[in-house]
Amino acid sequence: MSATATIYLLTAAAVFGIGVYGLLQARQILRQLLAINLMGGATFLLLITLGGGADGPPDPVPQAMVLTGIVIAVSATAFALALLVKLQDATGSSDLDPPDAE
Amino acid sequence: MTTDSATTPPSQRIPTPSGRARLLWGVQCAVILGVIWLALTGVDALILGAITVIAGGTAGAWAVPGMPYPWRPLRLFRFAGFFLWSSISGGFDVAWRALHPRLAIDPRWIRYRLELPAGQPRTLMVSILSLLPGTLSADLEPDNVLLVHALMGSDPDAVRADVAQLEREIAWFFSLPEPSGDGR
Amino acid sequence: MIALAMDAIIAIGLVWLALRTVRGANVFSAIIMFIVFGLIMSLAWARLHAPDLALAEAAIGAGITGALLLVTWRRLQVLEGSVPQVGAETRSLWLTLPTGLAAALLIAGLGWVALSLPAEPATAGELAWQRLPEMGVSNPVTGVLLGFRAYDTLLEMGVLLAAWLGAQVVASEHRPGALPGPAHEEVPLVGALLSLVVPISLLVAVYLLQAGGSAPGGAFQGGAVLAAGGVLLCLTGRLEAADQASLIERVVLILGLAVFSGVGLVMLPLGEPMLAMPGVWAIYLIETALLLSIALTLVLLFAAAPGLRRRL
Amino acid sequence: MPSEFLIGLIFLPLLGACLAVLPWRWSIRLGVFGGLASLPALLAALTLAVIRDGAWYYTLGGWTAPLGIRLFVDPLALLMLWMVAIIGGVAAAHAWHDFRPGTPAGARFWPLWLLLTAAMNALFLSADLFNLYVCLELVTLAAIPLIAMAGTATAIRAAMRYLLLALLASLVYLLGVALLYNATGTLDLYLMTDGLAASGGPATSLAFALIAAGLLLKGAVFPLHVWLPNAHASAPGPVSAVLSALVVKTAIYLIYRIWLWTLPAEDPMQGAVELFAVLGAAALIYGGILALLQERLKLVIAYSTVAQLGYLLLVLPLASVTAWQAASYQLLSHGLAKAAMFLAAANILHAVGSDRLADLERLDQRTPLSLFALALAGVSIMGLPPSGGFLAKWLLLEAAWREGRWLLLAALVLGSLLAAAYVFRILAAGLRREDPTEAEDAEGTSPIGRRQAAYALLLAVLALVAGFGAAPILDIVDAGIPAGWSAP
Amino acid sequence: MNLQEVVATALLLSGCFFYIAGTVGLLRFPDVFSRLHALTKADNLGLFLVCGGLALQQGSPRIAGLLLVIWLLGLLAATVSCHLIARRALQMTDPEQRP
Amino acid sequence: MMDWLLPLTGIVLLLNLILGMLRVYRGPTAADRMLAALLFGSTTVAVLLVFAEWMDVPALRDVALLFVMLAAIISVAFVGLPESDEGNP
Amino acid sequence: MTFGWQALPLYVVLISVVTAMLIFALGEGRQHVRTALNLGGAILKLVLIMLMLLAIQSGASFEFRMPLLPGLDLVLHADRLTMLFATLSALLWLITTVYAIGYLEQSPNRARFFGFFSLCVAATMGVASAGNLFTFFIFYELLTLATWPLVVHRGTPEAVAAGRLYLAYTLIGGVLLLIGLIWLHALAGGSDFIVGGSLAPLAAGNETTLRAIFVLFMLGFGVKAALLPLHSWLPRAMVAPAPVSALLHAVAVVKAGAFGLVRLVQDVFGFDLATSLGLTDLLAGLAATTVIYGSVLALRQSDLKRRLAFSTVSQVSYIALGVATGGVLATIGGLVHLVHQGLTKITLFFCAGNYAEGLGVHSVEELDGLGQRMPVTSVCFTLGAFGMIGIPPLAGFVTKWYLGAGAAASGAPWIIAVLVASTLLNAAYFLPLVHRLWFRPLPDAMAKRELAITGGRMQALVGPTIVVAAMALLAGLFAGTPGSPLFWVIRMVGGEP
Repeated sequence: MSATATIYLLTAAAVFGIGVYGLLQARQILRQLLAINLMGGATFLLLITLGGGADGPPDPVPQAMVLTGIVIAVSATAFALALLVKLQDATGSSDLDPPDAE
Repeated sequence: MTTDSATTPPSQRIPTPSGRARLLWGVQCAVILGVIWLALTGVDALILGAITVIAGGTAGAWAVPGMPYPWRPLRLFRFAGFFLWSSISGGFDVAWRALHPRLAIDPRWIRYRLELPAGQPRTLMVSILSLLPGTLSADLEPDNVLLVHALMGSDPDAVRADVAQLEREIAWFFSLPEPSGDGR
Repeated sequence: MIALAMDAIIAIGLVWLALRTVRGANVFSAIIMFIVFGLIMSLAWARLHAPDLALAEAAIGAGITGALLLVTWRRLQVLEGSVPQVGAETRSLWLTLPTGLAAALLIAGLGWVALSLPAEPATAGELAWQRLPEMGVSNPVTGVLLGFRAYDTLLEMGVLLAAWLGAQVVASEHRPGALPGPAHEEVPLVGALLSLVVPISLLVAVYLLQAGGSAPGGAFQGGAVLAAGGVLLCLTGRLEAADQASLIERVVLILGLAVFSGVGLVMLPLGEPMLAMPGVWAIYLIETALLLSIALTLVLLFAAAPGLRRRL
Repeated sequence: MPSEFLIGLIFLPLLGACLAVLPWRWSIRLGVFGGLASLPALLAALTLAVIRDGAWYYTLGGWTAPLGIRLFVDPLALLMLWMVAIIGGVAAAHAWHDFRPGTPAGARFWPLWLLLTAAMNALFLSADLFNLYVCLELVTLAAIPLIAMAGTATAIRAAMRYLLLALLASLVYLLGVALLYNATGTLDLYLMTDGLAASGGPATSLAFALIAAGLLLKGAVFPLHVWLPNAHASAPGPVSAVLSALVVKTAIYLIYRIWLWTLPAEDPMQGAVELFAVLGAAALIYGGILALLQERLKLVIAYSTVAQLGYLLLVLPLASVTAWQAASYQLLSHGLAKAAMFLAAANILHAVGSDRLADLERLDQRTPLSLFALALAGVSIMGLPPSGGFLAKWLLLEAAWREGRWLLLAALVLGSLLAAAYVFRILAAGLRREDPTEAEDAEGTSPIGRRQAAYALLLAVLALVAGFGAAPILDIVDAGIPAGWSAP
Repeated sequence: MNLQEVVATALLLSGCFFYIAGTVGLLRFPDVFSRLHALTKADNLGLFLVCGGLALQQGSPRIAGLLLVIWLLGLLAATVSCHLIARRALQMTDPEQRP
Repeated sequence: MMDWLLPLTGIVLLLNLILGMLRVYRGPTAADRMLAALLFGSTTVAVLLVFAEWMDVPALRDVALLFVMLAAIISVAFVGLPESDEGNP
Repeated sequence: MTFGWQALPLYVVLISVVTAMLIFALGEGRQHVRTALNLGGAILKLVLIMLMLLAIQSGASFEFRMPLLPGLDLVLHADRLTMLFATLSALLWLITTVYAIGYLEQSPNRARFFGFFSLCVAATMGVASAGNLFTFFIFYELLTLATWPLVVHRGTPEAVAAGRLYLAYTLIGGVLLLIGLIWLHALAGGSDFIVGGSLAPLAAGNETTLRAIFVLFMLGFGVKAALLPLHSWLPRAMVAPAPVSALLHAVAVVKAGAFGLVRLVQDVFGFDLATSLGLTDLLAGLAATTVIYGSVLALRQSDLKRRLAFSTVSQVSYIALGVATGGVLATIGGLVHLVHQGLTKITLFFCAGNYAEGLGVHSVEELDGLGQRMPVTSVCFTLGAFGMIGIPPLAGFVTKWYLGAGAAASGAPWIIAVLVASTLLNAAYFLPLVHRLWFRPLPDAMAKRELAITGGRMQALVGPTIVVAAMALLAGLFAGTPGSPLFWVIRMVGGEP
C-alpha cells in the first residue's frame, strides 16, 4: 500500500469519526446534515483509496460507485433540506428535540 | 420582500430587453462560447460545437441582462491593454501594502457619481473598478452614485482621478460621449 | 516526497475542516467550512487520479450543495423571524464526552483496520479494464456507469425522481421562503454574470457529456453543471417556484428513467438480456436523457418546488 | 420465459411511476394498474418456474459477475415479493380513495408509491452489495415523503428523524461495502463467500459489523428503533401498513441474506448472530412493554412492530430447518397482520377523528368491521391459534426448545404474553361503553367506509388463513433453505 | 534551461508570491473591505501569472486559450463576488455607521 | 524539465490555503468567512491547474473551469441571506 | 386430506363457524333472519351429531386430517368421548340460543353476541373432536378468544376488568399448555390421542420429564376447569349476561378444561402411566381440595350468580376427581358428571337469569317468596338445586353414587369423605335458597314490582328453562335406560353396558 493511500485512508477514518461525533452531538438538524455529508465524503474517500486509486491504473468500479453515491447524497440532502424548511414552518423549530424538552 | 426592492428607485430598474438587444447579446454570447468550445475540444467535435453554441447563444439571449451597447472590435485591444495593465498594477499595489511592515493603508469611503448609462457600460465600470489599484466598488446607491472603498484614502482626489480615468476609458470603448470626470 | 507533503497538507486540511464543520461557532460558519471541505475534497480526488469525481465534486459538492445549504439557512432564518435561537447549539458535555470517545474509538478502529488491509487485486476493476473495449467508450468510469453497472445508474435515476417527488410533497402545503429576491436584478453585476454563466454552463454541460465517452466527464457532471446554471437563474429570480410542474418539466424529469429503461428493454425481444446496450449511440442517447433529467431535478430540488416559472 | 417476469417485477412499477408522474388522470391510472396489478400474475409464473427449476440468477446487460450485476431469485425472495404484491396491492386499493388520481394528493402519492414498490422488488432480487445500497436509498427516499404526506407536525418531525438516521445507516452500510470490495474484489453477494473465506481478518469483521449496524438501524432493531414508532404511527394509513409490513423487513431480509448466504460458515462474524438474538429478545420485551404503555392506537401498533421484528432476529442462532420455516412464516404473517392493523387503525382514525385509546369506546358500533379486522389481525400478532402468527411462534418455540435455548424461549413466551396484553387492551378500549343500556347508534357505516374496512379485513383474514395454508408455503420455502442450516 | 522555461518558472513563482501576498493581506488587513481589496486584486494577478506560466510550459495554443478562458471567468467571478460581498457587508453594518 | 517546479508551486499554493483557513476560523463576520471561501476557490483553481500539468491529467483543467464558473454562485447565494444576527462569531 | 363423509367432524365445527360469519356479515338489523340462522345452524348441527352418533353405534369411524406444519396435523375425529361432549354442547347450544334470543331482546350488539356465541360453540366442538393435543390446543385457545368478547359484552368497566382477569388467567394457562405441548412434541413427536395413552412406551427414563409435562398440562387445563388456585376468574366473569354464564359454566369453557383433564389422563398419559408416576394422586388431591373449597366459598356468597359460580368451581372438580380416582365406576361417575353437571347448572343459571330479568333479583336475600311470583322458574330452580345436592333420583345423585362406589372400589375412602362433606355443603348453600323461595313471605315491594318478562319473551326464557330442568330430571330418572348419558358413558368406559 502506498504512502498516499495510507494518508487518505487515515483521513477518511478521521473524517468519518468526526462526522459521527458531529451527528450525535449536534442539536440543529442542519448541522446533523452537514455531519452526515462529511461522513459521506469520508466513505467515498475510503472507497476510492481502497480501490487502489493511488497506485497502478485507477479502478473504475469504485469511481462509478462514488459518482452514484455523490448524486444520491445530493438528492437526499436536498430533500432533507426541503423537509427541514417544512419542519421549521410546521413546528417553529429546526431542532428534532426542542430545547424545552430537556 | 427584501429591502432592496423597496429602496431601489424605478430609474434603476432595467426595462424588459428588446428583441434587438436579445439578438445582439445572443450573437456576442455565441462568439464567446465558440471560442471556449474550441479551447475545450479543439477541432474534434465541430458539429456538436455548432449546435451547442447556437443553443448557448439562445440561452444567452434569454438571459440577457439589459440593453447591450455597440462597441468597436478594434478598440477592444486598447481597452484590454488598459485593463491588463491596471489589474497588474492593482495586484502589485495591494501586495506591496499587505506585505509592508506597517500596513501602508488608510481605508476611506468615497462617493462618485457615474455618468455612464445603465447596462453594459456601467456593469463594466463597477466590475473593473474593483481590479484597479486601491479602489473597490462597494455599492451603487440611488442616483447613480457609486460607493467606492479606497485603500489609500489620504488623497481622495487621486482616487477620484483613477475612477474618472476608468470611466473615460469605458465611455471611449463604447463610443459614448466623454464624461465630465467630475463625479459629483 | 514532495507529493506526500502535498497529500499530507490536503489531509490535514480535510480533517481540520471537518472538525470545524462539526464544532463551528455557528451554523453559518459550519456551512462555509463544509463548502471549503468540498473544495479540498476535489483536490484529494485529483490526487487520487479520480478526475471524474473531482468534476462531480466541483459541480455538485462545491456548487449546488453549497448554494443549497446557504439558501436553506436563509429560509430558516426568515421563517424564524426575529425569534432568537433558544438553547445551546450543541449538546451538553455529558453527551459530548462519550460521543467524542466513541468517535475516537471508531477512528482508531477504522484507521487500524485500513492500515492492516492487504493490497488485494481488484477483480471487478481489472475485468472492467479488460472488457472496456467491448463497450465502445474509452472512459472506464462511463463504461462502468452505463455498461457494466448500468442497473445502478438506472435505479439512481429513480432516487433522483423520488427526491423530487419528495420535494413536491413537502412543498405542497408550504411555499418555501422566497428565494433571494428579484431585487438582485438591479445589481448590475449579477445580471451580467447570469447572462454569461448560463450559456457557458450549457456549453460546458454539453462538453462534459461529449467528453464523457473518452475522458472524464459524463451525464452526471454535465447535468450538475447545467443545474448550476439553473440554480443561478433561481437565485437571481429569473426562475421562480411554481405550484405545479408543467408537462414539459414532467417529461424531462422522467426522461432519464424512461429512456434508460426503454433502451434496456429494447433488446429483450431479440434475446439479449435486459440492459444490454444496442450500441454506442444508445449510450449517448441515454446520457443525454440522463443529463436533462439530472439537471432539471437538481434545479427543482434546489428550489424545493414542484415546478418552475419564468419571470421577466 | 421466467426472466422476463423477473424484469417485469422491477420495471413495470418503475415505468408505472414514470407514467404516474405525467399529469393526466389516465396516465396515473395506467401507471398504477400496470405497475401493481400485474405483479401477482408475474409472480405466479415466477413461482412456478422456481418450483420447477429452483433458484436462479439473471445477469443484467450480459455482463457476468463480478463485473456486472446479477439478480437472484429463490424462495425467500419470492416470499418477500409476494408480500410486496399482496400487501402493497391491498394497501394501494385502500389508498385509492384518499389519493384519487386527478386530485393533487393523488398526483403526488402514486409515483412515490410505485417507486417504493419497484425499489422493494429490486432490493429483494438484487445480488449485489452496492446495488443494494442504491435500492435501500431508493426505498428510504420513496418512503419518507409518503410519511410526510400526512402533513402534521409530528409526521414531518418523524420523517426528518427517519431520514437522518436512514442516511446514517446507509453510509455505515456503504463503508462496510467499501471494505468488503477491497477484501474480495467483488460486490456480488454470492461470489464473495470464497474470497471472504480466503481473506478473513479484522477488515472483513469490521466490514460486517458496519453492515450489521447499518441494517439494524434501518430495520429499527432495538435499541436503534427510536425513529420507527412516530414515523409509522403518523404516516397515512396505507403507508404505515407498507412501512411496517414491508419496508423495515428489507433490512432484516438483508441481514438474513448476508449472514446466511454470504458469510462463510466458519467466519468469526457468525458469532454476531448471538448478538442479534439478544437484541431481538430485548426488542421483543421492550417493544411489548412500550406498546402496552402507549395511549394512541397507531403508536401501539408501531411499537408492536418494534417488538415483532425481534422474533425475526431471534431465529438466527437457531440454525435449523424449523427455525428457517419459523422465520419465513413470521415474515409473512406479521406482514399481513400488521398491514391489516394499520389499515384498520386508519379507518378508525378516520371515523372517530382520533386514535387515542380513551376516545375509542363503542367502536363495535361505530366501525364494527375495522374493529373486527383489528381483532383478527391481533390474533395473528399475539400468536394465538388459528393464525399464521401462531404457526410461526410454534415453529420458533420448537426450534428454541430443540436447541435448548431456554432464555430465548422465555423471551418468546414473555413477548407473546405482552403482545396479548396490548392487543386485548386495544380491543377492550374498543368494546368499552360508559352506559351499558345505551341504545344502538344511528350512525351507520358509509359504503366507502365499508370498502375501506374490507381491505383491512381481507389482509386480516389472509393472516388467519395463513394458519391453515402452511404446508404448501413451507414446501416452497424449504427449497430455499440456506446452506449452513440444512442439517437437521 | 531555455528562455521559455525561465520565464515560465518566473511566472509560476511570482504567481505563488501574489497568492501569498493576497492571503497575507487577508489576514492582516483590519476590516472586510480592505481584505476584499487584497483578495480580489492579488489573487487575480496570481491566477493570471500561474496561468501564464503553465501556458508557456505547455506550449499548446488550445490549452493556452483554455487557461485564458479560465482566468477571465475567474476574474468575472472575483469581481462579482467582491462587489456582492461588499454590498452585503455594507447592508449588515449599522445604518448609522454607513459611510 | 524542471521536476521540482510544479510540485513546489503546488505545495506553496496548498500552504497558502492552510494560511487562509485562519481567516475562516477567525471570522469575525459572515462576510469575512465568505471572503476566505473565495480565496479557497481561487487558490484551488490554481492548484488544480498545476496538478493538471504535473500529474498529466488534463481533465483537471475542466475541473478548474467548473470552479471558476461556479464560484460566483456561492456568493450570490450568500448575498441573498437575511440581515439578522449572522455576523455574530 | 379427504372431504368426504369421514370429514363430518369438520363440518360439525364449520357449521357454527359459518353461522357465526353469516351473523357477523348480517349486521345488527334483520333480527328474524338472524334468529333463523341461529336456530337453523344449531338444529343442523344437532342433526349431524345425531347421525354421527348412529353411525358410530354401527361401527363407523370419522376422521379429518390436514397437515398444518411438517409433522403436525390438524386432526378432527369422533370417538365416544367426543360424542358425549359434542352432543351435550350441541343440545345445550340450541337451548341456550333460544334462551339468549329472549334474554337479549332489545339490547345492543346482538349480532356480535350471537356471532361469538356460535364461534364459541365451534371451538367447543373442535375441542371435543380434536384428534391430537395440537388440534386440541388450537381449539382450546380459539375458545378463549371467542369467549372474551362475550365476557366483556356489556362494555362496562366491571365487564372490561372481568375480561382482563379472564384473559390473564386463560392466556397464561394457554402458555403453560403450549410449553408442555412443545416439550411433549420434542419428546414424542406429534402423536394422536390413543385410548389408554400414547406415552407409555416413552415412560422409561423420562419420568421426571413426563411429570413436569403433566403438571404443565394440568395447570393449563386447570385454568379453564377452575381448579383451585386458578379459579378466581370464574366468579368475576359473572358480570356477563346470563346466557354467557350458562355457556361458560355448562356448555363450553369450564367443560373444555375438564374435558382436557379427562383426555390428559385417559388418552395422553393413560391412567396406568399417570398413576405409576403418582400423578393421579396429585390431580385427585387438587380436585378434592377444590370441591371442598368451592363449596365453602359458595356458602359465603350473597350474590346469587356468584354462589352458583362457586358451586361450579366445586362441582366441575368432580369430573377430575372421578377420572383421577380411576377404576371403571369412578371414571363413569366423573364422565357422566360432565353431562349431569352441565344440565343441572344450566338450569340454575337460566333460572337466575329469569329472576334477574323478570324482577331484577340478584342477591340471595331477594329470593324470599318468589315461588309465588315466578312459580315455573322456581320449580325448575328447585329441581336444579336438588340435582346439585345429589338428592335421588336426580342426576347429581347418579354421579355421586358412581363416584363413591368407584372410590370404594379403588380403595380411596377419603374420597367418600370428601363426597359426603361436599354433599353436606351443597345442601347447606342450596337448601336455604329453596327455603327462601317457597317458605318465606313475599315482601311487599317485590309483590308490587312488575314482571318484566312477558309474552314471547316469556316463552323464550321460560321454555328453555323448563326443557333443561326436565332433561336434568330425566337424566337422573332414566339413568339406566339406553340413550341416557349414563348408558352412553358406561358403554364408553366398560365397552358394553
